[in-house]
Amino acid sequence: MPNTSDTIVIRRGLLSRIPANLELGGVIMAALVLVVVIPVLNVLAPAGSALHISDFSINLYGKYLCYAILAISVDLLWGYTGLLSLGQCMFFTLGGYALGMYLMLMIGKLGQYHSDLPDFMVFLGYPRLPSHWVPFRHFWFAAAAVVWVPGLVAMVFGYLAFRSRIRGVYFSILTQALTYASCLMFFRNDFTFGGNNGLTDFKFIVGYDLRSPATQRVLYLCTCLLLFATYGACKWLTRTKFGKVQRAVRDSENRVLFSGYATANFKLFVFVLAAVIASVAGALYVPQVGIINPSEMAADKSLEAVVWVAVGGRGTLIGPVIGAIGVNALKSWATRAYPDLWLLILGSLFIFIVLFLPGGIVSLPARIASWRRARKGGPSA
Amino acid sequence: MKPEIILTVEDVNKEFDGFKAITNLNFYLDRGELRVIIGPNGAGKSTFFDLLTGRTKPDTGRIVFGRSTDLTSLNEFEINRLGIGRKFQTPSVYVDHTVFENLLLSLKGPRGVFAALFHRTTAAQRSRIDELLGLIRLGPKRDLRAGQLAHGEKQWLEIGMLLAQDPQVLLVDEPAAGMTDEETHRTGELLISLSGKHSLIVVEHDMTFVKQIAQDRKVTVLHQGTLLCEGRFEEVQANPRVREVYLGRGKAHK
Amino acid sequence: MIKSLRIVLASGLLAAAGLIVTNNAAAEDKVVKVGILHSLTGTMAISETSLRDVLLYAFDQINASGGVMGCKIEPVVVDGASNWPLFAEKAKQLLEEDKVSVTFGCWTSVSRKSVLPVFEKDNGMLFYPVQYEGEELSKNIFYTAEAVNQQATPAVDYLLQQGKKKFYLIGTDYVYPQTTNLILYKYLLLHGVPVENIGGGLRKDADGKVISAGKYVPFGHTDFQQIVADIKQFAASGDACVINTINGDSNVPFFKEVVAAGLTPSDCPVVSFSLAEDELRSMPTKDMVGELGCWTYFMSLKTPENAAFLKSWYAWLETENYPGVVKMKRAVDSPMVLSYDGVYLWKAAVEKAGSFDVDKVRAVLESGAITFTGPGGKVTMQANHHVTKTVYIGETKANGQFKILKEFPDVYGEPFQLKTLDAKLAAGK
Amino acid sequence: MTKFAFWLTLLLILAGLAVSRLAAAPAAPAGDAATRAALVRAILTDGPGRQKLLSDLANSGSRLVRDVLTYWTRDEIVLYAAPDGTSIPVFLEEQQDSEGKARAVRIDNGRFLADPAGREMRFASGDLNSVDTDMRLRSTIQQALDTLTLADPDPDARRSAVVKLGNSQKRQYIPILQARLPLERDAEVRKALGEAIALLGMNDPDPAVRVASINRLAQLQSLGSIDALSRVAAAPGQAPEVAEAARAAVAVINRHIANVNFFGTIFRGASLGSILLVVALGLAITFGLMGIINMAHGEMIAVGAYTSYVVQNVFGSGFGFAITLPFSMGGRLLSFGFTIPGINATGWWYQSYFLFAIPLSFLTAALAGLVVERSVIQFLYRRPLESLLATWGVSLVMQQLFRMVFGANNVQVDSPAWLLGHFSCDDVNFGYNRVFVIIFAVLIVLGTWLLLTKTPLGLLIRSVMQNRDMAACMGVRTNRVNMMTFAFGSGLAGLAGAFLSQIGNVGPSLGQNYIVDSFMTVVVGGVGSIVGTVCAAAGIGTADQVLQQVLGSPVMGKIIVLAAIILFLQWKPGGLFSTRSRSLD
Repeated sequence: MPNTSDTIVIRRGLLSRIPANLELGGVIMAALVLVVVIPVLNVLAPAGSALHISDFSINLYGKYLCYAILAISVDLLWGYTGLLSLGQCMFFTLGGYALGMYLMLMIGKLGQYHSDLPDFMVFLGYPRLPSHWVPFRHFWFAAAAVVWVPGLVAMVFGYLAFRSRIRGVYFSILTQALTYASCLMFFRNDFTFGGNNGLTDFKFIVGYDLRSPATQRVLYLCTCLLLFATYGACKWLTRTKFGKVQRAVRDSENRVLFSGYATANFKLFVFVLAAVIASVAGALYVPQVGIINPSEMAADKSLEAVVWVAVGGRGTLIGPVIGAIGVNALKSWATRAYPDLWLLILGSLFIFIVLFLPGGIVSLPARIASWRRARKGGPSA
Repeated sequence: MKPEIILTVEDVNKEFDGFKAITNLNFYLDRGELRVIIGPNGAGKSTFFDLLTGRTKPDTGRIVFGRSTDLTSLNEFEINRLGIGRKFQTPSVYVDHTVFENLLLSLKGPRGVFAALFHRTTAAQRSRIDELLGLIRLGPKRDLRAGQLAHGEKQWLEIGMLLAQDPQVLLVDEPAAGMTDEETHRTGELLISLSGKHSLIVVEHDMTFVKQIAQDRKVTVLHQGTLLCEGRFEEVQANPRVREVYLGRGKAHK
Repeated sequence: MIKSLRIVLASGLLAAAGLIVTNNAAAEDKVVKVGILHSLTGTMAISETSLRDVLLYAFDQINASGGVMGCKIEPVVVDGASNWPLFAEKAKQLLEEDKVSVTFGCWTSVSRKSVLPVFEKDNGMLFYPVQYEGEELSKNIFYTAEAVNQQATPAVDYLLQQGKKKFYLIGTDYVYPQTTNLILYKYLLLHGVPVENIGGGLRKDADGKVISAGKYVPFGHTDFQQIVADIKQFAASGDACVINTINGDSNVPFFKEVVAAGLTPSDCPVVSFSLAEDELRSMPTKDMVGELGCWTYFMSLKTPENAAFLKSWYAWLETENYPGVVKMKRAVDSPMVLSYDGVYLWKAAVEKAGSFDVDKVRAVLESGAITFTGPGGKVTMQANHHVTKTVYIGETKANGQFKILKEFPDVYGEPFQLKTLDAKLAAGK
Repeated sequence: MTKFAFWLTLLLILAGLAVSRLAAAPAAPAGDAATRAALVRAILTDGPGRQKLLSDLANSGSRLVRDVLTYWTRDEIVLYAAPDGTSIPVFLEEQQDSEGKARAVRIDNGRFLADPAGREMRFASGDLNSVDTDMRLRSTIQQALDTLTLADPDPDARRSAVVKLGNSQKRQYIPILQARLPLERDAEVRKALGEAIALLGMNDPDPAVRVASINRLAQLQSLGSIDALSRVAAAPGQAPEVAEAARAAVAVINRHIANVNFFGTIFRGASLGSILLVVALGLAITFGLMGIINMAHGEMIAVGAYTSYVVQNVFGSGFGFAITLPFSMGGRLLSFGFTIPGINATGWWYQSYFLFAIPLSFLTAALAGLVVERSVIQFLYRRPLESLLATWGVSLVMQQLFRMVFGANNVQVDSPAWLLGHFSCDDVNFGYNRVFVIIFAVLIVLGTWLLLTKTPLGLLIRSVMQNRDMAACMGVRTNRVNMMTFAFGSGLAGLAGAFLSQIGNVGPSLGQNYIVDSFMTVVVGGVGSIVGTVCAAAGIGTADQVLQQVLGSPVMGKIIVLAAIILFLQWKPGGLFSTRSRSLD
């Protein structure tokens, strides 16, 4: 295994160079499958036939796609800006809570206690809704909160961190501390967000029954659209001069700084943007999964998201999507097929990818091609 | 008429964990001057550049740009925007960007986040980049990633990036390292041609190169963070203390 | 080559994911699928793997004696991995993909809360076996678990009888301890214990109403020096006891600190609600002799049912061949037995209903006629989905077993305690 | 090396002596027949008669009585149903044979129980029924023991007996306690005696005696009497002078409590800081010096803890495991495992297991570190952020391996007797295990410091960590140094694990509890600075304990500490002792 500085350069080359036509083809193909084929098969193919895609699967794909969006946000920071954030899941969860609060209030009197208050407030003896919950009765407020709450948190934290030039490992560890602290905070029962149990038992969203397959299908499609919108927006971003500065910061922050760019502002912008993307993904995740609780922001969840990106291929936009979907599909399968071994499988996969395929799955075609070239060129040289 | 002073460094001290990197340094640079700084390893040359560019702050003393701009209260990008560009000792280019993009990012212009988001490259900018590419002779490699360039080419590219910023003062740290003799010579010519319009400080080890660009200009010798002597190259070369500093360490240069 | 790879990359993964999860084994005629939904990995694996084991044992036992209505039970084991959204996903998978007739599972309240909407939506049936805070009643869940009045309040009754006057409440900061302690706080007031004799601290809302009683630590907390020093001062004047609702791992450092500080059970006993024989295997039991526990089953019960159960369980462990089942140093405890009871209650109901249909089985279970004499004594399913059973108070012995001190026979499971106590307290004033 | 061998031999000889001494000890305490008969009567009698018998026994002052009663409270007195229908109370010897059985000592004559043929009989612990006890009986026995303990050679035991009697509110103890007072030499016990007498005196019908007792309690700053005093102060119908004295006494004692809490908090902070330090020191090497973001650090700690567990089991009845994999070969599921036989040590020999566990934990974890370094980390020295991912994978794999080998449950690690218990100094408690960890932390920091600064290996380590390429050019075998350094860091984590097994649980996810704390400590201290790690650990530990004390909530304390760390790093981004570098990165 080579470990000289030359390989790093080569590796970087593998990271960000996927043939454009391949990526475009893949994206169109994926769009076709996700937005058209899957819903059509779900609705039209008769249940029991080999082609049928069940409501359960739709729901599951929706969840994977939320993770894929989260993975893009991680990659926007890590792959493109060189900021390895171990706190993206905090923003994901914050978004989930913001919408979850709205969903909680929409349960109305259908809860255990037939009260307007959420159940956990009733039995912990809250006489009335805490004032910071009140505006969440309105969908628009919750939707806005999905954007501004994590945005604000990211703004404050990012401002502090980038101002004092915290970078590299320090940044990673600090974001981990941040998410750990907020996780502990949300675990507390008197933080008024349901403590360890979190928010659950949702019934309605803007008047539609969350339990009906049709609503779930719409949520799934919304997730697809958000994924493609995020993908498109990030694609655009990477092509602007901003995107170039972003990658320049990753490769040589000093050069950028000494070229007159206030790198802290650029990083802050990306950090806030990534937080908002993660948060929106979290908001879509909650109605599909049906629960949000603090363990979603535990430190290792964010690490897992980073691993999806690494597996798929960082520094690309398609890589995180492939990684998130691939790893989670593997997880769904392995927890069932080999419940005792799946951690071994997952752990070994990560080690393998980091050691032998640093560019992730997307670098595989280029890898194979270069192997083949080497094999062909070998004897003649 | 005495030329205008563009950089004033007075009574500057800097200490790192008890190690005196710069001691009571006084230094003046005229507008349009090309100054060469030499000195053995650890003489404080890089720290000096760090102080000028805001990377580190002096413990005491003042650093003034032009007539009255105090540099000690500004940070790197603000100082750069004033018109002080810096080339690093080891070439620092964006390895993942093409040569063209490297220059594009360095072109003088608005540096804000939103300006970058909605930036469009104008024809004037393109032609300016082409001009620079000609100057640094990387025209054929315009679309190659900077990471794939040879070491000397990276040095050239970084000089090109510096020029793209169109700075008033250029701080150039060991530009000739890793270059062939021919390239070195050409670099020297380029630097000389820049003087007058720009002010330059060049730090260099290669005495042939120093001799080439110093000509009749003033050379500053730094040693252990203090200014050992200043003067024309021959004067400096003849200075017994300078000889002691260099030869005493067993490192005779031509 | 590249072209085919492109297709693989773009859509293959998604399709593969689809195939993996939609790949249904065709159900055979004489088989009934039953779900096991526990965490086999992650933080909760420590407790939940034992429940998986005892369920597999129960199914093997039933299959060996002819199955349920002639159908062999085919367990579908899934891992919730201590990840609550994953619990919901797995529940959905069990109900919608595997179409299981019934599911046995969950340990933590949050995992139950997470799967509850799924079971309600798909009209599934879940048997939940672990002591919990109550305040819930779903038509799709049957709680063989101890309700608060089948564990916490009998334990307090016993301590009051033993002349204890001061009660220190400590727990992990989540819904079960919070709720239980709030109930106990009200219960103690009702039994004439003055407020200043309830230790751990109270938190009141703006109106001065107590909304949280006791001292709370986060999950996985390891440093109990401060708290034990506090308890020691509290107990210095005698006749004190500690009500411990700390969950999981944190119990070990807590008790090690208690032992190190010299708080002996004869000075100040600790009664724990989340420590059963299975957990005691990892505790310093030699130094814990005399600490109290309260459950609806103890391994040391001297009944013929229990003796037979233990004998056959250990025999099964010798011969079973399931991956991941630990064979050595096994213990049995209340959650395991309540899981086991649940299986037989379900079996009895299915046979009485003559159908696996959830609605029919539920109707039979709700009739109050389904009973089973399990290792812990007779259990009867009530109309409110809870179980009437016998409550035992025991004290820890050096070998990690409980010595039974007292039993409260046939306690009716009552999930909604807070309201009842509030009403009683109001009436008292 | 020879030195090590010498110490090992010495230790083994000493341990051997201890064992032989135990074996040679008389099997049963000697005592007169009358006491034995009384004991047997007390054990076999049910009902109120028992109380009387016990209190008589308490007054006998016999050592034998104390031993037997102690066995009784521990539930270790069992009944042997003799063939003639009588019940013979016995207790089982501590020394067990390979089948886990032990000889039974008869209480009535102190001899071993033998069958009619005269052969000694052996029993396992569950074979015989223990004599019934319940909470009330045990407290009676306890009282009897307390009276007996007043004459115990161990002052701690005497003191705790005195305190119990004092809290009993039974004035009949006053003469017993007063009789003891002139004999008592130990200051602590004398204080306790005074307290107990005064406490009991508060029940006196004469108000003047009550006031005197109260004043005495205030003078003694008696913590245990604060409830009683408050009650007296608030009691309706209390004589006013008594109530006044009680109020004053409560105020005095409350001031004392504040002092106790203050010093207690400092000690607890030091102990928590030491734990953080012990846990983070290994990381300060692997992360701080080597730049490997070692997410598997926690699992290295767990390796150490599990080693202690295995060592403990080997000293006991042995250790074995078997793993079954869900893959079959030839119709059988694949499985493997192995067993280490136990040496069935007892007494002090068994208690010394931890002394062996400490170095072994270091070695095992170092070995594990070596394997991880060779197989994964050596490829990642130039990719620090990726080392984070790979080591996280390693951590997942290791956790699952623990689960497969040791089971998903926590395992039981007993603390040796010499780590249990505590001593008090003016009401501030010092747990032996806490004192131990502080000393332990000082020692390993000292060891690490010596290794890094005073040995050739340390010089090599520091040179490689400062500049790998340069060191390689100078002919240093950087590969080997990297390997050794990582193994050393992992070994330190193993030491931490050995200690943590004494105060916390040992389970597959043990390491996860400490990983964030460890990173915080190292980062706050300044990456690459051992001194920084020491200061950071002490600072975080104390801050945590102070906040807990002030806020009364461990959770909020932790959150505030984390927030403070984030803000602190704003102020000093490089940590307390940042190793500043002038070169551009």
